[in-house]
Amino acid sequence: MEYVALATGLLLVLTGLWGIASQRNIFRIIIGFSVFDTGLHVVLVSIAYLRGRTAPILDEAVSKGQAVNRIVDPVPQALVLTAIVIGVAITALMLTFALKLYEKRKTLEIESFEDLKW
Amino acid sequence: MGILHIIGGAVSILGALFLLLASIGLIRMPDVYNRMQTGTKATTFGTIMFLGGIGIATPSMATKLIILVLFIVLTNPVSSHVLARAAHFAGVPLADRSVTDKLAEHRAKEGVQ
Amino acid sequence: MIYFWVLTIVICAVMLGSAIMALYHKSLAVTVIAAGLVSLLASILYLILAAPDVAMTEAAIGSGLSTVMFFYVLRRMRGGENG
Amino acid sequence: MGDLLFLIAGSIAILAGLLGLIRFVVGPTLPDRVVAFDVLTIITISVISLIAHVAGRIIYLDAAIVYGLLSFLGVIVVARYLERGL
Amino acid sequence: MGIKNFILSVLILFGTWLLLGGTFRSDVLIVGGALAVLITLLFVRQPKALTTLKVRPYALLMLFVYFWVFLFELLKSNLDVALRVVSPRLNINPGIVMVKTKLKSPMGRLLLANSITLTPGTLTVEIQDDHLFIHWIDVSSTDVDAASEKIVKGFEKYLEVFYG
Amino acid sequence: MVKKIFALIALAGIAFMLWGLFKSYRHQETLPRTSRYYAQKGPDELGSANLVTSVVVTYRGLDTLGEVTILFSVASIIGFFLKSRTQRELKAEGFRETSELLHTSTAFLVPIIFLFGAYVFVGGHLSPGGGFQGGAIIASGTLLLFLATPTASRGKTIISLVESVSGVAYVGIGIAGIFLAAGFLDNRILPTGRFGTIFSAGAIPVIYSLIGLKVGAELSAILYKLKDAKEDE
Repeated sequence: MEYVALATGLLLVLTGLWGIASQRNIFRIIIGFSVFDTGLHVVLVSIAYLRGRTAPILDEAVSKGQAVNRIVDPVPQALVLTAIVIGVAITALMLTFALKLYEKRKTLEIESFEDLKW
Repeated sequence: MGILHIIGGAVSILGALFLLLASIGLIRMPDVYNRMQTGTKATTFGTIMFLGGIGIATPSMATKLIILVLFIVLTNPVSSHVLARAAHFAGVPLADRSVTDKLAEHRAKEGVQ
Repeated sequence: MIYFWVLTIVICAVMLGSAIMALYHKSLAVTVIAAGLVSLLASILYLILAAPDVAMTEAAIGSGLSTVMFFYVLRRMRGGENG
Repeated sequence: MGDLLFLIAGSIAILAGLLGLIRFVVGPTLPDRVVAFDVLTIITISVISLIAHVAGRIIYLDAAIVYGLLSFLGVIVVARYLERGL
Repeated sequence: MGIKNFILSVLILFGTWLLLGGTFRSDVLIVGGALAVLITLLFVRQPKALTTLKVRPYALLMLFVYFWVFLFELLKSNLDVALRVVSPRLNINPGIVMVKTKLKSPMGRLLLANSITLTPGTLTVEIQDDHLFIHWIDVSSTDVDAASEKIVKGFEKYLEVFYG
Repeated sequence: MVKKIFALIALAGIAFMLWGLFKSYRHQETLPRTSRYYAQKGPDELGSANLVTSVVVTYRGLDTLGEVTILFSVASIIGFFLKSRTQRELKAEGFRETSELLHTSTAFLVPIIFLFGAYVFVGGHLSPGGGFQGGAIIASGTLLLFLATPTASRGKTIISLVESVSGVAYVGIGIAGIFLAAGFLDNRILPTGRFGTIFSAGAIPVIYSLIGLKVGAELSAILYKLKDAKEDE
């Protein structure tokens, strides 16, 4: 199961990167970035998974004493938790820049931004 | 475990069948409005039965399932109403076999709004 | 746990498909919704991988916030591409 | 026995989701796709509850409640975009 | 916002909190009560969605009856639509009709429209003043009064008891 | 075309690297050392039932502080770039009126959404959830208000007030940990309480609530800026 999820995450990373590299429209590049982001999160979460174990939250189902042998790794999950919110903030920032670029040139085609081309 | 589990499973299967019927309707219906009819509403009923079955099988989950059903029942009709209104405003046509469109007549009479 | 296996494989296949749809569909609005579908399926996958916290974050972010950010920008360039 | 029934129910739900996905892919207009997306969200809620039941953890249901309360936001966003009121 | 509204809002929020928490432990009750009051205070200038609710024993009884009527309608119409979906010829006759309602209070109209939308076969498309425009999967009459009789009356006679 | 070929070559290189990563992955049977420490000692040391929460808030508290700072700077940068339209310009835009039903249900649902967000971050140490999820849910509630009334622009002051107050209080509690307990952002400045109740785990519920308010206000501010963005000229 975790191998399938890991492979999917890596393929999503590749898909997102391919989108970023090959698309012409800045809006689509941002969507590619969000796919790439989701892929990275899936990779991290699937690395945290241990076979046959359950979520790292103690309640009636998992008691304190048996926690070490019953739960999955909490650290990557904590990293992903913050990474998702950061990802949304970064997406908002990129969208703001896209909005400013659109107002300047009335287009988002990346070919038309050639000021720094050499 | 035991008899409650089996009853819950049977109710859940009924609910899942309603979900399946809704999806079939989603594919077969001719236009957006009819798809909403089966799509968003039959699924609501199917979900209520599905969750009810799980609630019968594990009574400790019952309160959370009740609040889940309440939230779905409160929010789902609003979203489908707003979407239908927007679709009609944006000019998504009704299917050819539709009998009448009083709203378009009303709009034409009172000017676009 | 054969059921979870099947579920994982189905979800992963659909996720990859909708990621490709998110990149290559010609209407920008549809690409945003397809990206939303990727996030929806990812949240089921997180739950199968025993990470309810992450699934909840993805649900809270993906159900409204990220979609609306894209659409706030998209409404400006309505004329630019077939929207 | 009981678990088998639940697994059958879950399989039917997955099948329903795949059928809804067909409408999401072919759907001629944007509202069609949004309706299909709504159906997929609701099926997701069912599947999450089923996972919570099979795994035996009540706490998984919280994620389903988030979808139950917030999933209509996405639909309203697209609707307001369509009627130029965003 | 009057005192009645305030109490109602606090009660609704507190009930939601109890269902979410699922226990009656003291810490859950204390935090829930404090949060319910705080959030009500935050929205104290909001429009009063609940003002027109008439809290009387008879109205509460009607609310209870309405719940079961609605559930029965839901079941009936779901079976009806399910039969239409699986019938090979796709036995539908759709159209948008206009109906009238007597309800004035916003919350009553919301409940009416939501009930109409939740029962498959009918879908509220637009609401203007006292007219509702409803997409109906099986139009049996395009006349305003006849359609109102069929779609609205069943719910309205209960709703107007507790929302004028 | 040449560019596409270059992109393809670069992507093939990355794919090769990722393939190596995938091949070298072996699934583990036990927790890594750090995580084992957190799982063994965490519940008794901090009193938090949700181990992810104890990692986010206390063991890796500095990461979270940095994350909140990033959110803050993103919100400031967006505010710097986008100018807001005035009330009159918004009115002149000619938005289509929202449906009456959406108005009514907004008035009904937004308090419930806020309550649910509060539930998520207050119970962050017992059940899944916490400041980030709760903040996102609260921002979704604000978003619903924006969607129902696009022309209104009230609540700006309350958003910035909540943002600054919760940020200062968060750092203040963190510094209090240095003096009253073992270190920065230590949660044992308050009693650990009985395991499994809301008033337990020391300062974790307080810190997570502050993070929740902060994240909610921050995301709401970002949404506000994007909604009211004005074009140049």
